[in-house]
Amino acid sequence: MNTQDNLKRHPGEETGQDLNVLALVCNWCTYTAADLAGVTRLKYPTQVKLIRFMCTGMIDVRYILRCFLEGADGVFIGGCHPGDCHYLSGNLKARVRIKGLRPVLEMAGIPEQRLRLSWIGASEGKKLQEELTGFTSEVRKLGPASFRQMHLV
Amino acid sequence: MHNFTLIKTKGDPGRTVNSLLAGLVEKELVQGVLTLAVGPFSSLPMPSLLCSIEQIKNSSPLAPAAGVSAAVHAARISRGPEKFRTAAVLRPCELRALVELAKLNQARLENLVLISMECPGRLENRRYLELRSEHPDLDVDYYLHPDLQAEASGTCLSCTDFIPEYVHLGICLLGLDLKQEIGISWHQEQGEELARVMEFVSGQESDSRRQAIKELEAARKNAWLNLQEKTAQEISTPEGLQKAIGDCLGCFNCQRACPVCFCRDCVSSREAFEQDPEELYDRGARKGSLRLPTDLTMFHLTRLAHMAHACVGCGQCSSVCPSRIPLADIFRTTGASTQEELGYRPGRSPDEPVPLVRFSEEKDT
Amino acid sequence: MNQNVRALVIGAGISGIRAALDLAEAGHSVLLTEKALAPGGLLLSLDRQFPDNHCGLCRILPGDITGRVWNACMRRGFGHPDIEYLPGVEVLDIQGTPGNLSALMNRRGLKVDPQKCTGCLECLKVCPVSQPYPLAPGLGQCKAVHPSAPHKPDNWLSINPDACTLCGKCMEVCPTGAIHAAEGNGPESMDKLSLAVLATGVEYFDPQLHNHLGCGHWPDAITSLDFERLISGVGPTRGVLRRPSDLGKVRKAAWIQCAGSRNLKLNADHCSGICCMIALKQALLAREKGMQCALFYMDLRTPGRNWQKYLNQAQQKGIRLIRCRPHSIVRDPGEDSLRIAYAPAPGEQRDENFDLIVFSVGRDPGYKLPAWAGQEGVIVTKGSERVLDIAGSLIAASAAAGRALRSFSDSCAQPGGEAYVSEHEHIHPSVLVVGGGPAGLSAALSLAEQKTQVVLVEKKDHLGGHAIKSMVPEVREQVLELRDKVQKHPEIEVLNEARLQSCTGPAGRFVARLLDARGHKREVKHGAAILACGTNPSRVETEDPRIINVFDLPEKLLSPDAPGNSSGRTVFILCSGTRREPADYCSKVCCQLALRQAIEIRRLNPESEVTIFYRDIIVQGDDEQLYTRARSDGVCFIPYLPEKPPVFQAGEKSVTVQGVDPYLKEDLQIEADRLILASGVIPESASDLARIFDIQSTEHGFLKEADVKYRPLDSVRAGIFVCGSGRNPVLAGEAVLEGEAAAQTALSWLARGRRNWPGSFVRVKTALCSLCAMCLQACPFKARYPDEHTGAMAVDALACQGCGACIAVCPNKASAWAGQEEEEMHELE
Amino acid sequence: MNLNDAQLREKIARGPGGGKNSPRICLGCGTCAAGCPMTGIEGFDPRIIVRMAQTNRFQELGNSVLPWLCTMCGRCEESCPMDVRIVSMVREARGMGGNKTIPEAIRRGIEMFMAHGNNLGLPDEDFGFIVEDVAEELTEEPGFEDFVLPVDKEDARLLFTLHNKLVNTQNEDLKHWWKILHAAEESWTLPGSSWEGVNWGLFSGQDEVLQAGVDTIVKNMERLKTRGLMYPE
Repeated sequence: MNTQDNLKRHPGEETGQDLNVLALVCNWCTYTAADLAGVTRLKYPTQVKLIRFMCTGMIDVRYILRCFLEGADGVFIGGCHPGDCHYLSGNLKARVRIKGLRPVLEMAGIPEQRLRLSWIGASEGKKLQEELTGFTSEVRKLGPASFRQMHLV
Repeated sequence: MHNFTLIKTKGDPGRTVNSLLAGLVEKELVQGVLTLAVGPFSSLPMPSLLCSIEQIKNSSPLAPAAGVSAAVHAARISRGPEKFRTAAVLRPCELRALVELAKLNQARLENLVLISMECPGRLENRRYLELRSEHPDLDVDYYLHPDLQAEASGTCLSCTDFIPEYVHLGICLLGLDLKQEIGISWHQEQGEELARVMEFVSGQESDSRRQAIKELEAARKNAWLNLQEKTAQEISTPEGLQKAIGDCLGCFNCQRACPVCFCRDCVSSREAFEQDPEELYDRGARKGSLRLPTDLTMFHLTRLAHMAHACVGCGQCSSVCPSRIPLADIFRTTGASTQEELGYRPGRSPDEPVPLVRFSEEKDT
Repeated sequence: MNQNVRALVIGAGISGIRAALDLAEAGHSVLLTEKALAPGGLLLSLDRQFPDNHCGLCRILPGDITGRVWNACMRRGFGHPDIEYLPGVEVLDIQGTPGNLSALMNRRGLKVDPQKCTGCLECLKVCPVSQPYPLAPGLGQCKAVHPSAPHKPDNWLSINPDACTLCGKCMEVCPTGAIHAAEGNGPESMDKLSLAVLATGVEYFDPQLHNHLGCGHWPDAITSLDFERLISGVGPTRGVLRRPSDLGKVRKAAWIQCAGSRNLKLNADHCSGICCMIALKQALLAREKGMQCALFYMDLRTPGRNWQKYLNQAQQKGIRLIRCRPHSIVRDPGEDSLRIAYAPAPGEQRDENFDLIVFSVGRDPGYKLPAWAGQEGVIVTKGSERVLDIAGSLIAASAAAGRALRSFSDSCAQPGGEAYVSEHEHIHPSVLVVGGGPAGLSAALSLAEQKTQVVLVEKKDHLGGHAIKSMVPEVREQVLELRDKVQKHPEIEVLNEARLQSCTGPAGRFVARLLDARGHKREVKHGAAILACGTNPSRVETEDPRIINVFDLPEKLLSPDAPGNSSGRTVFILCSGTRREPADYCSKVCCQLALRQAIEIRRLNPESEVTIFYRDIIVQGDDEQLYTRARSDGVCFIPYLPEKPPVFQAGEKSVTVQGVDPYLKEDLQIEADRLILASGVIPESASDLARIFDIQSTEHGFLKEADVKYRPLDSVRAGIFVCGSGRNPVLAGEAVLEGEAAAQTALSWLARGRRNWPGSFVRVKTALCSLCAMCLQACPFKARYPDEHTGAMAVDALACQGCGACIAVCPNKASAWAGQEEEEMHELE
Repeated sequence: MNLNDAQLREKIARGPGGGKNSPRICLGCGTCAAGCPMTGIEGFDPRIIVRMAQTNRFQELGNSVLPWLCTMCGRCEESCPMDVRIVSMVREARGMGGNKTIPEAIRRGIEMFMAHGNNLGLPDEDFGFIVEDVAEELTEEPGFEDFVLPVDKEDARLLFTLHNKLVNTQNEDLKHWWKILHAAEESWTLPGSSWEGVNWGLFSGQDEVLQAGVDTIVKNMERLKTRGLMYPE
């Protein structure tokens, strides 16, 4: 939950990473899927940094904005499938919030492809791999985000 | 529209409205009136709570000015006990803001008689004063001379929501000879009740009125589309937005003037000024320099993220910005997308739930 | 905690885990044994479960998880401070008396210590054994040492004692010495156990052993359990549906229901209950992947409030439902798919090829409980007697935990009593039970017998509900006995003819206001409430005495001298008011009732003719025998399609019923002397209760639980529990079980709250709060409420589960994490 | 309801298996129909047979052609999960129809059998000629020069009854049998009369015919004191 720290620990310049992708994932489903991906030795791009939340429903839109303003090239949000939420409806709340946030990102000049919301169940290690890989390559196509170097107001 | 009646004006539509408002108090339907009035020491008509018949009769309900949004004050007044019932005369945008505030427990609509008018737009404060020095009868002349209306704020000139929607009594000004008459429409149960007590007789609306509304709608729509396009082109790029807000002082005027921003203490204002020097240095070192006050992009985007769905397009943010940042253009353009995305129209009805806590159980939407 | 009570729970599937949690949360120490290494049982194999086709296994964990329970997906492990988990242990025998049982246990073979294992998998390379992978039999081979469960990390390895040759090669090669013989290898006795709960679950039918339709011979004909592995993302094909024989693409799949059940030749006169739903789910999952799916069935058994909709969904998604039992499966030379021979309609014989055939297997007809299950002090969960769905298993497990504790407190003096004395002044120690039917009675009695004060509120002037008029003598007796006990119990206050008006206050400190029988106002303070309202028969609109509601029949017509009884013809029409809009649910009780009545009518008058028009006969478990009995007693069954129901007209001499005999393809006209309509039940008082207690109700007005699978008896409001037919139509026996389970769930909750008053997750900065109430709307657990004293939105610490939804929605962070500043979340040091 | 119906109903209720295997217990699942070689031919379906039996329309079933479409192969019974004895039911239904529904060939065969002891109505004398003729032919073949046809030989181990087609048109097949018996040095005998081994009472559902057929064989066995029976079906 410490976005800047994550960026500092793995700044693109130092590690030779071309991209910074932050994945904000829920503890119960997507994080478990990531764990499972590890167990089954599925690889996903090293540019992705997972940040664990208890629930996607607790992801304040400001965290997403903060990620972008601090130079993230892509923000991936992974939660439980509708109906699976440990807290019943957190994922649905995340969904409507992100829907409402998209025009704001557009106004800020952040292409909508840089933010992806995905449902990944606890058993879907494979889907996590596919989603993160797909998302990273899509973000790579867009190139590094302008905010990374920009002196922001 | 069926619930519509015409009232003779004897040359001054403003006075006609004043009499109507006074009537509400006289008939004890309300205890006071919230409307624009020029006080003994002010030059601008400002929202005022008027309790005496005399003061009400001297108020300026139709003055084409809005120094501040009256919505916030209507909201505040309405939060009292039931014995204080107030007739609030609001512009359509203010009315929408009030409905939004009511949804968030900031206003109690049951304590208000909602009165609004067909709004040709408001003048910026300075322009209002300038024009009034030329036109002493500006509050009446404004409605008679289209060239005066063309002086309205940019936001108003591209506003397509100039007819009040959720309202009890509507003051109809378009397509009428205001020297002769104004129209009154009534809506909702409360409106019906008022019409009954005030003994309004339902009558027909003229074609000329419909025509005038149509024309204004078309002109406004056109202006609005142009504005949206311009904003999208010029602002919604990483550099564009930075340029647009580049001169932001961090005064938070926009947030304070915003009628739908309801927080007691904005999270952004806390954030921008609560950083220790070490952290400022740390951040400065990363990119070589740090613009102060910091985090103003975060502030504006936060405000967009929090309030775009509720933006009623009043334009106060732009009006109060000392750096002339086109905040209203940014907000309205973003708001239009957000509102469409969420299927939400702010101020349409107090029964329409706030979208950010309303979610669909559907699997894929 | 009461250290004297030491409970043994056998089997760490969800039943065992639920029972263990209930016992532990009530303050007892628990030993949980499991034959395998990983806890989770069958659920380890089922990635996705009906009716939402997703998981949610994590939701059986208690709400206030911080620090006490592993807050992770249970597939990764399970930990609770009061539960000692003993993997790889088989219980062979239990002897002794309640309060002093001893269990003979067997720890066999070699063990891999997950603490020492690094997951290098060198042992797999040297193991000489090859065995079918236990989690996907028929779908692949593995070594004797193998991953313990699909979701486990590599350092969780199991060694199958039946396959292991004890050659010791793995021990030699292991770099960290993680492999060693099981501690106390061999049988070992564990003594001084207070009680035991048997929760091992049933054994499933193996069609291969019976050469059922060539299962075992054809690699592409698999069981439904295998299919779960085949479609699992962590299965042998990583979730891509492929034919096991040649890994070819699966385009078309068929499900064959009732493999090993509803078959007299296999001595299987039972229904396994949930296979229909499992098959529908599997077909839906396959359909999502683009497969064409067909399901061969006889009756689609989708009882209750929710499942009919699931069936509708399956039909809408294009799953073919074929009403017949296939005769054979063959593979033609040169073909790579299997051919099923079936006859969907009279005179119509078809052959159709499928790439994959799934046998829906249920309880093995030869399955028996171990002999020691009858030992006094050993409580058997219902889920170990018959196949139950997730919710059913959990309900049965909680009920078993409750029964165990009650049986124990009977035989020993006040052992568990201390745990239930209020230690926290804020929580009121009593429970309000609403509804005096079987569910409410059993809930009240269970609570009272565990030293908890109960106020039982009943709308009518008597207790027992509809069940006291049941035509099943055992049910009648059971309910009457419950009623007597409840009425005599000193801990229970019964308020008949009471009208509930409101219930306010935060969890644990509720205040209910009601009018008693004399119309006097009454306030009842309670810590928790159990809503156990039932249902009422929906009305049959007719003046004609010959047209009778199935629920009225026992009284009206079963006595031998009742009018019309001696005459010839009775016709039943089942589902006459339900399983279609607007009442698109199954009332569950009608089929059973109609079968009993039909049998009774035939018994009273062997000359009479009884005809039952039905859509699907929905009886489960051993109740299948009622259906078999009715048929063999000469009741004539005629299936009808919902779009073409039988019609009737009351004439002077008889009620004419017109329908179609699908076997003979003939129009039927029956001049009936009486017509019995099963028009279903409606939850008349449930939506009122839902409003009073501020919980949700369904579109049909049933009480809605927090989670239909994993928290079936919780409501979304902490401290408010739901059970009985008002939640979901149940038979009387099931209602009793639900009542017991609800009581136990409530007791666990109360005990947890008292023992461990949680620090709140969320802090409210009163000065910042604008009272916009978005937090109230965002909170899924109704843990936010306006506090009259502070003038801000407060947090109900007992109800809050720490999801952060209110914080995310609060624009200026007046709601904040208790231990963290908002600024820290953004880390702007 | 006439008495006959009531008796019938009782009979059906009990079912050929004595209650447990009654058609009433049928689930209508259609496994039988899916395996039946006749399903769909002239509208045939075992479910119809069972349904008519269930619904007290046994007489109607007997009067119809349906029971005669069945080949009585038994695949239905073999696969029936409710263990309904469908074949036995078909036989009973055939019997219910009386002479009206029995196919001409079978009806005539039965008449012949009842009159002459075999389905062809072949006089014993003619039978003697035919078999002696074939036996003589056989002795002309190498290795069977010593073959003697045993007819009405007492105390043989096997009584050898015949399918009438072997006597009628397929005489050659007799030789094949006899060769085997000869090579095996079996002790056997043909009956000189009542040699018919095909019991069409089994198919027609007429118990009295079935009984008569069995009786003739039993009498022959008693008369000739044979210990075993070779039966062509």
